[in-house]
Amino acid sequence: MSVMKITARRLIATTSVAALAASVVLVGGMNSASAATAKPVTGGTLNYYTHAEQFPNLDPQRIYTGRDIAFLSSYLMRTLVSYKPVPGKDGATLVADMATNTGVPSNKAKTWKFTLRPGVSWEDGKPVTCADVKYGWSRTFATDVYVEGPAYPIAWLDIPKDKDGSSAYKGPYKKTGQALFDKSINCSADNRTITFNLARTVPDFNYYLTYLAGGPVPKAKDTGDKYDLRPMASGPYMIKKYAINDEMVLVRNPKWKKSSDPIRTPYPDDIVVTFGMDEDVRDQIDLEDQIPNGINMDGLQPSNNVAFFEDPTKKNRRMNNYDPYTSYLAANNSAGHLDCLDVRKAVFFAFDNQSLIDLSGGTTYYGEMGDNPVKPVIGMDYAPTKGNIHDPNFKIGGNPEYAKTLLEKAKTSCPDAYDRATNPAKGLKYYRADTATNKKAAVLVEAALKKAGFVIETVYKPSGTYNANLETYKKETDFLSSGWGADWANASTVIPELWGDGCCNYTQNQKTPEYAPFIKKVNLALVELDRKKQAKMWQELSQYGMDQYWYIRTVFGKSQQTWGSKIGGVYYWEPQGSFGFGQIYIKP
Amino acid sequence: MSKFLEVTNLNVSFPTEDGEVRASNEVSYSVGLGETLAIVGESGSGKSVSNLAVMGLHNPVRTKITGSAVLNLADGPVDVISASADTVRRLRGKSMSMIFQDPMSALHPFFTIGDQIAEAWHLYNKGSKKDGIKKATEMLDLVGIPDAASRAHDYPHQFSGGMRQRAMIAMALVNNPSLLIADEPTTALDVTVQSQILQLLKDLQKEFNMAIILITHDLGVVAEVADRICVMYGGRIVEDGTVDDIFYRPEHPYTLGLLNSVPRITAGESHRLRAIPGQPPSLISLPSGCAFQPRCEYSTKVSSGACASTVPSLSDKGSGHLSRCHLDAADLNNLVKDKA
Amino acid sequence: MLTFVARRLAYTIILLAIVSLTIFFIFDLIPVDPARLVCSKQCTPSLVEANRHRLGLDVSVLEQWWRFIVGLFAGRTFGEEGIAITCAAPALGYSFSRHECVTTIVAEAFPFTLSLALGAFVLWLSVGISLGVLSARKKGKFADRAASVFVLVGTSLPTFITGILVVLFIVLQFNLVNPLELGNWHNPFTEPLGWLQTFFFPCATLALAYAATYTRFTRSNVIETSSEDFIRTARAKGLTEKVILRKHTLRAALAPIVTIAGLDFAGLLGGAIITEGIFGLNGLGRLSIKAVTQTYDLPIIVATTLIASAFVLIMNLIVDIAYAFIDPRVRTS
Amino acid sequence: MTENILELNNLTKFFPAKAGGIFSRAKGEVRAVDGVNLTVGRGETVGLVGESGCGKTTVGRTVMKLYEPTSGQIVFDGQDITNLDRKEMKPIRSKMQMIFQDPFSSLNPRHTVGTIISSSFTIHDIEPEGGVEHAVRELLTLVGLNPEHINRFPHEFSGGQRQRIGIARSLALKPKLIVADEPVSALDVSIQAQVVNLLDDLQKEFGLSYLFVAHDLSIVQHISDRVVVMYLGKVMEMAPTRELFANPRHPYTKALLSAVPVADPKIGRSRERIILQGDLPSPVNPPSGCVFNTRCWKAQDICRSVVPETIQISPLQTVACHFPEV
Repeated sequence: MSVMKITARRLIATTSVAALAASVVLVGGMNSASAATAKPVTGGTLNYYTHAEQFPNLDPQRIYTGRDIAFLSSYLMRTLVSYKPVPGKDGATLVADMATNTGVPSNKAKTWKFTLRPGVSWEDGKPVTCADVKYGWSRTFATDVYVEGPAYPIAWLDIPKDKDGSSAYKGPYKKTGQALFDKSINCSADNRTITFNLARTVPDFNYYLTYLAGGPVPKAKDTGDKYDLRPMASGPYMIKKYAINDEMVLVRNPKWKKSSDPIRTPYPDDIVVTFGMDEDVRDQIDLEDQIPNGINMDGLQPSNNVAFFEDPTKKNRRMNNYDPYTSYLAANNSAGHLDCLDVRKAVFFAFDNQSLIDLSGGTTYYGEMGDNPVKPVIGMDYAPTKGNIHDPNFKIGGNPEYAKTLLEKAKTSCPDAYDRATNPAKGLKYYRADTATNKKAAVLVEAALKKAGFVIETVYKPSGTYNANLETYKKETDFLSSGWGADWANASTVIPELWGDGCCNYTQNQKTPEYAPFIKKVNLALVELDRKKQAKMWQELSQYGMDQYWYIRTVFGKSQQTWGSKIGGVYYWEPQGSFGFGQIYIKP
Repeated sequence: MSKFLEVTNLNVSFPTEDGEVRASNEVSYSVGLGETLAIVGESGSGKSVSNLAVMGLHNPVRTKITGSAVLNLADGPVDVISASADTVRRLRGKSMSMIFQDPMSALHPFFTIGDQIAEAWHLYNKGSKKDGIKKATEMLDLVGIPDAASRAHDYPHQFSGGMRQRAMIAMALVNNPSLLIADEPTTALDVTVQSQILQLLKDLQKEFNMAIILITHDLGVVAEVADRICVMYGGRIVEDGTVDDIFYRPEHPYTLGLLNSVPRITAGESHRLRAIPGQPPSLISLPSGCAFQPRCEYSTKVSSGACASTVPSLSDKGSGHLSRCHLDAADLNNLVKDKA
Repeated sequence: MLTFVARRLAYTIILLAIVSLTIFFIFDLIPVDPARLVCSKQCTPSLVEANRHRLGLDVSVLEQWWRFIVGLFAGRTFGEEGIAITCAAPALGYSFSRHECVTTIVAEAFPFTLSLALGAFVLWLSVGISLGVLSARKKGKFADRAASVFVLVGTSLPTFITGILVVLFIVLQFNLVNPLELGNWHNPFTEPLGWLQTFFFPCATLALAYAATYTRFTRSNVIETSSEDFIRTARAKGLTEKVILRKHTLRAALAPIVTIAGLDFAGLLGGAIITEGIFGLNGLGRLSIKAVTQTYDLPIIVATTLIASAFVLIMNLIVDIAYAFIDPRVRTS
Repeated sequence: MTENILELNNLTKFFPAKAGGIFSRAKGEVRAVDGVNLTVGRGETVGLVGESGCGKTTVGRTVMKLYEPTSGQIVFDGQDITNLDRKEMKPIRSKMQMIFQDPFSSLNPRHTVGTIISSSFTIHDIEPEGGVEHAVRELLTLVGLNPEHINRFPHEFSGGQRQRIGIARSLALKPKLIVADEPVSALDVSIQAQVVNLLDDLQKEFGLSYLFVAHDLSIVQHISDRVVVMYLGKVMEMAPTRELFANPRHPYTKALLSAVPVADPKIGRSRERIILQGDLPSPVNPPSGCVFNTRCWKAQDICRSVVPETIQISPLQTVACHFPEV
């Protein structure tokens, strides 16, 4: 029995999940585990426990979430390239894993070449080959079987598209267009060198290879849908038992050789993940240190945060960091909705952000007001924007007077939108999932907006199906709240997705006159090989969208982790927004 | 010579939230072997209560019982009011039995008729299960149930109303008791069946030389089977006499009223019924004095308002005919004649 | 009697068919597109369509239902071309989020639910009935008052509160059960102690509320039956109070309990959502609630809903037959 | 204006006898009323007697159209009402009222006496002279109740008083016919007489006609002008009260009368009694020929095979028997 927490973070987790890299923004003065200073020791059983009943997926081509990539790549599955398993800024550095280097681009980064290390093998002793990598990539194209993972290969590989926009290659099971695919990835004669031929310049191609989806799968062992239950291991551990709703047991993989793996050192003898723990029980275990050799994979329920994080005796068993996610409130910029900058701005200044953040746990645990869809943790692509929260008229508790003057302006600049926003017979609509927290938040939002002269109605939609219906809701509501995290340390995985023609543009900005110049610049930025220049372009594009108030507000979120007293070696792995699992050991 | 059952000054009351229900007040009666005593009264007159007390069937916690009820058994008299609960239990079914108004609800719906009769027999007799069923069949045969051997395996709902009452009688008589208390035994039955049952009771009484106490509201039934009659009103016996005493020489205005209010099937011309005005009293708040006084047309004839203040005593005007009225029997007779 | 059973059986089967069809229509009406739910960042129309096909949602509801019914008897194959998955009869569908035939998933969950339901059932019946009889016999006395306190507590404390209290105090505070082993399956025949460790507290928690209701029910039934004419008859026969209670009163007073106990038990066989959730028992209740709230796993939802209604309908049949054995009035009329 | 307020011609009411379950077909039918001919004259009281299960209550209810007749004809006040639907019956209902046996269950315990009685007016949209409340008070006075008790609830009254309330309700619309279904059998003896007298008085005052359904022969004898004796759904005998009681022609009537206990010990002791053997046969499967043949002491072979004709013995007396008493 559990009451599902629909926090902003949960919404993010269900819409998109990602990893990022680059600069470190540790929360000043907050508790964060220090990197392993003591010497790690080998042995013991490491316990993880979670409320979830299973890993969302184990099949590499179906995994998209940072925590799962971090967990599985630390223990089970190796990738060609990996993030450096260290705390802090260095964690975002790419290091060679199964490959001998982090990739060699050529032809304006349209061709990328990797070579496999000798001695890299599967748990059955067979070597990992280029064909395995190629086969792994081919599985992403079987969109009738696998839908969960990232789809960059479909966009990037040099394979023609069908009329409906899908790839002409339909995956290794249907084999339609197999020849086209075979041309896009080439293997050398010794089956160890792999060459990717791309349709366009992808400067950050090798970051994608940190994804398990970019990793190998041995064709002989592919069980289709069932591969998700028992993927082949190439890392230091392998699956002994995986029972959904019960537990997963990992034991040492005898075929794994330290000599072929520069970045992993297995410490525990075995690893047990217990699924389906009641949330209250789970939190109680943490609070009382019931399982000293255990780690809470989920984080505490917000109501238990204070008890844990403000108790000095628990300071070695917790950390609190900015996570990779930005939550946002998208305005519906289409005609007949918020198609008026003054009105959108008025909403922004009217918002009582202080109360909303306090409601969700305050700045300590929930997050701080953001000024950008791109989060500072992403590194060079972030720069503070002008205006919005930096505007002198911005007050965190809301500035209804200023909002009123903006509305007054709108009366002449866009009378239609003004009328919709203020006419008691019309009014703005805010679709929200029907949850207790949202209802409390809605009261604050409505009160703040009414103070500024808006007419607003919150429309509650069934929470279980809210996300499934976003595509419909985005056309009807005036505001839509959701969240996003970068896939890696490049705003190419943020700005096109949220404001351009990517998956999750809820701003309805495509028909506005401001959109055409914007998307033109986005497409240029995507293929810009000069990373510094590219970063500048992303910064400008962020500023551009924020100036349009496509997003009315953004919040930079935080996340907390807790663990038992016998756990050592914990750190926050920035690019994955998660534990650096591979370095965790049991204290003697 | 003492009679088989002698009830003396029996008081039964139930304390309730609304007050004490005085259901039986100084009730005395007796019945001998081979004799039928009818206790007549309307609902709420207390006619069943004293007999349930004799049987020891009142809830001991919620009932206050005083007085005595002596059974003159072969091995000596027993006062069932003062005897231990277990002693009285051992007399039930063996020395005294009871049958009830609604034989459907009085029989357990889940057990066969045969089992229920055999269960009563086994209580006081040693024998196998088979013997019990054999005895039950015998009894069913005795009370006139055709094909008794197979009907013994039937359940109560498979019997008709009359047969159920016959089965109840069979069960009550299986241990050959000396006293049978029949509480409205035919009220729920059709007239043709009623006459069968009454005849059966008469026949069995002759055969077993039983004392029968018949509790009923139906004066017709009483007239046909009773030897003696006690008329009850408001928890008290108001008149006690032989059948002829009560029907032809009533000495209490209530008895008189009751007789007059019954339409008689033999009466030639239809005349207006002489109804008793008013309602029977509540046993919680009996009127002071004579309980019948508010409804009695003769109460004004008694000087000094004694009817409203003093409970008349149950007095014997000779020949064992008792009446509880301030008016003298002769005076009452004159008043009735005057009225006619 | 035999024709009665045959007729009721036919009736039950037809009802099940109607119920299952209704379930399919209801889930068709719910404004959720499961095909859309599972795709993450890139929900292109072609992807959604492919997904609909994979989930078998691209045909009419009637066709979906018919495939389901056929699958129940003949087994079913999901997916195609090289990666087809076959579920043997009785196939209840295939869960793409659990990568398993629903029948297998259900078969894994059922022992938990059965253990919980059966354990709780035995506990609550024995406690409820004996307390009920005791308090009816001692009406108004201390035992009755104590029992009424129990009834009050049992009926007013929701299972999610007692359950959490039990878990937090008995399991965590006193370490009677290792929290990581909470909800582990143990075969009751080969590892009775392990089974007890897993199921005793959940059964007790679940039984508490039911036992309270049954105490109250038994008490009022015994009191009511005690005032029945046939009990007076039994007393008039000269039977001892003990025999009257055991044979005459209880037989009649407990008969109606068979009906409600059967249906309560059947209800639990569909899954005790709250208790299973708190104690981490992977039974049918937890399976369905997760399928509904977290994964929107339609095949599992359909299967568990159907199983729950099948249990109720079948138990209804069993109760009716059992009642005919208990109450001759039903049997012979 | 016809002579009779009510005429039943060959009235039949069968109920399906079901075995339960939705797939079971009707096993047979309960022949509750089987070809009953009966008239009630204006201002007349016709007693309908018989043992339980003889169909007398069903006749009463079918007359009221509470049951739809299976066949036959019901003529009320010169109008054939057999096939009238609910709507068409509404104006008829105000002229035809029913009094029930159980004064406890036939009054809504949540309504005051005033509401219960005035419902007759509201249902038929009738505004009585002087207003509803005035009319209700008059009715209460009429049936011998205190009009001040108009706002009391049924449970505040005794059984006899409740029956009076039921009578007041049925009188509200000045009906022509009252079907009284065992109106006094739930009451104590001394109260029975009060209610019977009230019914007598009302008949005289308003010229009412009664169809008086009862099992208690002495009450029926007292109140009725004519008596109809039923057995297993059929009319056995019909005669003026005095004729019937003095000289019953049907063996069943004779047995029935002799079974009634007489509240007079001397007569009781002296009279000859006929005690019928056995029980009433099942109406689902009634005996062939004369339905009474299984319990009749005069039964011959013909009785078991041929249904007896209804013979007109005198202008007012009919009997359905092969061997009527003389």
